[in-house]
Amino acid sequence: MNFGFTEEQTMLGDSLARTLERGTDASALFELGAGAALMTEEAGGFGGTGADILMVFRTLGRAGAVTPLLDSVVLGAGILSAAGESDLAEAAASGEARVAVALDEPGQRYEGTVATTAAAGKLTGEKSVIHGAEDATHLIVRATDGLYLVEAGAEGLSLRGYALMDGGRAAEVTLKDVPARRLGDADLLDRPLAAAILALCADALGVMEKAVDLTTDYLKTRKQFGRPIGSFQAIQHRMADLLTEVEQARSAVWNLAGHLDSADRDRHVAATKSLVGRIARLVAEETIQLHGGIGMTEEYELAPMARRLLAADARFGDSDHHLERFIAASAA
Amino acid sequence: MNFGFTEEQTMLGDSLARTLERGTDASALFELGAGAALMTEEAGGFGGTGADILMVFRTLGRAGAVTPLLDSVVLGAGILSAAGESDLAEAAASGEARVAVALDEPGQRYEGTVATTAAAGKLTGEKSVIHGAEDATHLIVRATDGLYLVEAGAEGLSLRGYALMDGGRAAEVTLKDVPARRLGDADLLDRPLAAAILALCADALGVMEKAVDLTTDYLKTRKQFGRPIGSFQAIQHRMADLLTEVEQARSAVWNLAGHLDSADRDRHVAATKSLVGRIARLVAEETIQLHGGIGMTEEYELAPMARRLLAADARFGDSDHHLERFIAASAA
Amino acid sequence: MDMSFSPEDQAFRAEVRQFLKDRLPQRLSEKVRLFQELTKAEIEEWHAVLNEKGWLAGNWPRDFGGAGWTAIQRHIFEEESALAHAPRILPFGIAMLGPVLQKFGSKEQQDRFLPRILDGQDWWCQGYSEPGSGSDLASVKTTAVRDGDHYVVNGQKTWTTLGQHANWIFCLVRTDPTAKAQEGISFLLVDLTAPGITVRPIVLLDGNPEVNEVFFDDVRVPAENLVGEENKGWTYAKYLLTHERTNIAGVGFATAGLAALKRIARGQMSGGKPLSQNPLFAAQVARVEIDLMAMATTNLRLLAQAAAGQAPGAESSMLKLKGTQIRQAINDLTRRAVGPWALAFPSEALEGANDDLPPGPPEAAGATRAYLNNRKLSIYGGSNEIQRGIIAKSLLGL
Amino acid sequence: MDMSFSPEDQAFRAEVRQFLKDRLPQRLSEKVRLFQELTKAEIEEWHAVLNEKGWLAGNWPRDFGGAGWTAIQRHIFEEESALAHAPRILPFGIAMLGPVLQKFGSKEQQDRFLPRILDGQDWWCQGYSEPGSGSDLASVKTTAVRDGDHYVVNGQKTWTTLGQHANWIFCLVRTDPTAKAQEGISFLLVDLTAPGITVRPIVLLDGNPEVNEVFFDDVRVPAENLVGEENKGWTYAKYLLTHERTNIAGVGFATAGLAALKRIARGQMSGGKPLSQNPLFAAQVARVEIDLMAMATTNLRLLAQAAAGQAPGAESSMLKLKGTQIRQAINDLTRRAVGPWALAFPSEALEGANDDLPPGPPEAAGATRAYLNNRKLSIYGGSNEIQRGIIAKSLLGL
Repeated sequence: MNFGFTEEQTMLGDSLARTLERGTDASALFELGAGAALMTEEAGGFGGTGADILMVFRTLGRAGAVTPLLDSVVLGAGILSAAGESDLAEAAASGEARVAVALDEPGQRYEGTVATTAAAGKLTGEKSVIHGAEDATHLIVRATDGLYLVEAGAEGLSLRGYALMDGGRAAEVTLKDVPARRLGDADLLDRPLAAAILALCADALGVMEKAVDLTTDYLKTRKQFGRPIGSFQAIQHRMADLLTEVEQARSAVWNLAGHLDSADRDRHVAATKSLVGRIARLVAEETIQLHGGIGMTEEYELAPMARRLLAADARFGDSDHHLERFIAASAA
Repeated sequence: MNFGFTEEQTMLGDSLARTLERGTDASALFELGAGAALMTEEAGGFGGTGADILMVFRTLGRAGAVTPLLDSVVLGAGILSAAGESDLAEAAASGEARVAVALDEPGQRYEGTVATTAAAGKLTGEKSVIHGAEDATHLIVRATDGLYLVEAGAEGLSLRGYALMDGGRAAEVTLKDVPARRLGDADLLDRPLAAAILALCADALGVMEKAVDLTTDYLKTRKQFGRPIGSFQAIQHRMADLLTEVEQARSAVWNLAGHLDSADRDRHVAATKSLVGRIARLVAEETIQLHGGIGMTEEYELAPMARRLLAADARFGDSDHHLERFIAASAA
Repeated sequence: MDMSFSPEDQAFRAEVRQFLKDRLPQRLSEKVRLFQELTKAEIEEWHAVLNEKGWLAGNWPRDFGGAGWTAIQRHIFEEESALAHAPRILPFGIAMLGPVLQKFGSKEQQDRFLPRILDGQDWWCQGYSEPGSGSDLASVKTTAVRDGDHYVVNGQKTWTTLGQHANWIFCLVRTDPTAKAQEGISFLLVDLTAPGITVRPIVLLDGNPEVNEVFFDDVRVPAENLVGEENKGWTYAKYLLTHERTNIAGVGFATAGLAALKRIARGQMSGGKPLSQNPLFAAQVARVEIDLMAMATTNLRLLAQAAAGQAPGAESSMLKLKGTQIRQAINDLTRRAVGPWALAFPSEALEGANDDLPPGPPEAAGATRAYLNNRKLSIYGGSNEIQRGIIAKSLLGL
Repeated sequence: MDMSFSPEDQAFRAEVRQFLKDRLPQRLSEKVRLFQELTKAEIEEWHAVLNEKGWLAGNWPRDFGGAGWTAIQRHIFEEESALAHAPRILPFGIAMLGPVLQKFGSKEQQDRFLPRILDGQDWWCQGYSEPGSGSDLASVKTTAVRDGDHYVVNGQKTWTTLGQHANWIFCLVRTDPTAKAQEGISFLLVDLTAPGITVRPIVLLDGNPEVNEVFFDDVRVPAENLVGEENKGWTYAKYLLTHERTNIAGVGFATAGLAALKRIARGQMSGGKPLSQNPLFAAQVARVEIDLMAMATTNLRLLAQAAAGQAPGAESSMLKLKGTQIRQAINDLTRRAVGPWALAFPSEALEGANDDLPPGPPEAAGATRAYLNNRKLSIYGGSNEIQRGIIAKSLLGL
């Protein structure tokens, strides 16, 4: 039993962290091999295990970096690789191509009905909240009968972009008889989506750790009624509870990383996403509250962390959604 | 708008409290008119409103008194009166008769299926956790087609008694071709059962108030690490939260008392029982915890209060059961 | 015990409801319903409608141009206004400064300032908090030094809500630096257009510059703008804080928010069914509704006590605590109800541009921002931690 | 990263499981499963079975007659034992006193006392807490005054778990009344059959006389029963408390409790369906299960760290906190699962009679009592409030 990382994983995490200190430049991250680290050797990478994903995304979360690694590599290249599209997968992993994955549709909430249809190799439908769609060279689109590949700028494809709470952007995607190539059945998604959920949870863990550190520092230095806020027992006990919950989140992320390729993956995905989503919300709310007014302001560094934590819960199914999935997976 | 009690109600509460200081003697309570105060004027009493029930049972809860008033009068005499059995109802209200009401059956949890059947004026079936059955002169029994009256000692009737968490006793009741008289349809229960739930919640409110008072006194006097426990801020904040919840419970009980005879009674029954059940559990757990070891002991006066609070949640449907009822009643 | 409203109060409710139906512009109520920010002009528009009816200052005596409502009537007005998605009446002039001037101000001050609050000529803001003061309001550092018939004010206020729209600010200033914390404070009215004042908006984490920093650099304030006596300002400030606490429970806002939440949940799908029928979601909504039913009764009980002349004690801290918990729970459920669409975050306030049309149901983007904005509820007006301390100390005597 | 157990550990688990299947009397496991109290003889019976196998003292080195297991092996044994509803091994001799004597006791003390712990001749209890000491264990008032080759002990201990069955007690006593709180304390072994000792059972709110008061009235204790040095007892006590914290998370108990809860919920009806299918109930069970999955991993992570020589810090306080929350939540859900039958409360312990046959499912009465009894989990062994303080102070340095 071993809960640690390999030497290579630790080195990658360290150099990633150092690079991120100089700013979030996606091409620098790809050059560093962050994309390849997220792909298995069969898929042309040098990592791709749960531990690799955990290491990379916790580091990104700590740094508050907004990158295409989750959508374009873990999800996009992951699906392409599973579909045997190794060239495009490697292009995505190296940053040459950018992939966005279009699953959800308007009017549905999480894992709702898919109405986008394919007829004679052309797709028609609407997709909602598609992360990274504006920058994508390729879109993977879920239709009623499986997954399709669409090239950016294809005829009949239109995007309406907007900013997201986590600092990234997404788009509403409309497809009208858009030429597309079939990749395969929807079960190509299984492992890449689980990996993407792990990535999102590891990212949230990094953010939580950072938010708690920030709060700890604040409580030690900020004084009220003549003494540091952190010396008030009621505040201490709340921080203790918060730290205990973050420890739970940490173990939940480890659990999913350790079971990403095990038979009970679905149960672990549901358990981890449900727990991390709940605790991410708690950390956002409690760290704001423990800061007081300053925690409400955009200019203080907590604000983007809090929004990123809320976004982590809201994506790929929230804590309640995954609680229900866990019940279903446990009964199965 | 008036949230207070009439002069008569206040006087009754005061004399009840004084009587209870000398001990819980059921006959003394009946002599005082506690039974009649729970019956409307049409039913031969001089009260019977939500406010009367609230006043009497909060006082009983505060005193920790175990009495037949809920089962024999509010529920029993209430049903009898609704069924037009005014003589027996008055006998129950005066303490001459004792009534137990047998609704639930083994293997069912709350409001489960009734399997007891009536054939040719004789009842056959099994009833579970029937409060006060051993002392009853009469049993009201729910069968598939309505309510029936059975006399204690009737042929084919057998009881197996046991102690309860709230200090009272109940029995498993077996009926084998027991002679019975039909009282009417099950809807005779509607108002008496709502009134009994109000009585139980008001009782729990009295217990909560007492438990919180006891805890407050303890926190003020008990010292640890050289100062009163109550001077520790973390403890203060927990007490503040607890008091705020008890205030919620107080208002919930008032709500039900004020809407006992209104069109949306069912919704208020569900709301109040759900909220009071939840907070009763919280008060039991928190007051024990705030006391520490002494709160765990039988010889300290908190123990019976804590058990009585847990019993209040467990009877007539717990907080989750009534949360579901509230959802159904709100959708209707 | 009688929990129903009196016939007079019921008639009053009907009158309020009819008035809102007739006079509340749908343009405004739609923005409120969708959690959108109102412009200065829109807020002033609604104030003017209410003032024309004589209903702008429900809490003021008729002698001062108010409606002279009872506490119950005010409650009814607030509840109906919230349910109709009416804009909120700005509290700074009406609920805060007005009562202070009426009780402690000079006749001249009353004559000069009160009418201008009603007719909208003055927009007031509050100068209490300072950087670093947090919940410790008595730690006032901004100084006012008497110089002839003026005070010279230096220092900084912060968290000044909507100060960017205001032309006047009422301030706590330190006039005796040698006195103990709560002494030596005065209550001063300052013209925000005076030289030496700089107002800097602070963008909050919802992207909205709702609050401001106000800097005072040798600002000369006429001595006639001192309210009451010098060095007695803490007394007036406490009186104001007490008055601020009417409607502290926010029952009307919570009721309206709950109705909106239920409507949204009926329109969202979850596993092929409306989210409102999802047992876990319905249970969370029901639980907050049950909590709200109880708190609304606590609120009415205290109003009835107040009407009978009993001053509320720590119960109003309980209302603040539970009221903010309930409203924040509703905000949280509303944001979660719109699921992935809560991710959209219109960035115009952050970036000065409004090129984004957010996806999902119309409430979605506003739901996120309302959630983020209302994290303030448990921080301002005496943080919930402060309220817990008050409850413990006054009811437990610990 | 590899979260699976090594082949050796998996083989060990299989061996433990087989042993429990072969040697654990169903008579005992049935009582444990139904939350019933075991008699003294039943506890001794299981100790003897384990001792015969050499597995009674998993934490002791082989030199002292222990099994010398690794932390992982001990975890596996505890988990399998809990899942099989095996009686709990009494901690007082094995987990508490044993390690202290092995580290600080004299050779004579080791030779005299350790074998008698294993073979069941001695039943030890713990004399730490005193009336009024609560979580402040260093406030020891019981005195031991040297008189020739004896100490004369006077005072009172309390919360002495199962002291009514014990013949020996290890005590913290004050030997230097002039020293500061944590100094001047000694660690003394006292024969409970000595003159001057009175043991009085304390009935707990579950009706069970699980703990005792122990009174010392001029009890003469041979000086050879002093462990280590005089006035150094606090050092040994702290060492013991650290050892007591192995298995502080109670993962095995929680896992077994959760399995029992699920089984009970499948057998209870709610609205015409098994309670296990009720969405609200299932959600609460799922949430505690998810919490337990995470905590079990935290526990293993710390065991792996310990195996790698890293001492656990405040994380073990987190395990105590979260572990007790999870176990108490399971107890609460189990009690609520049996609905109205949780009301039955067998009164034999309270009234000295056992004329009641409780109704409902066989677990019902025990479920209530287990819930009530386990309220102690958040009080003893350093209350959860104490744990929060430790976490805050050591991790935050506040």
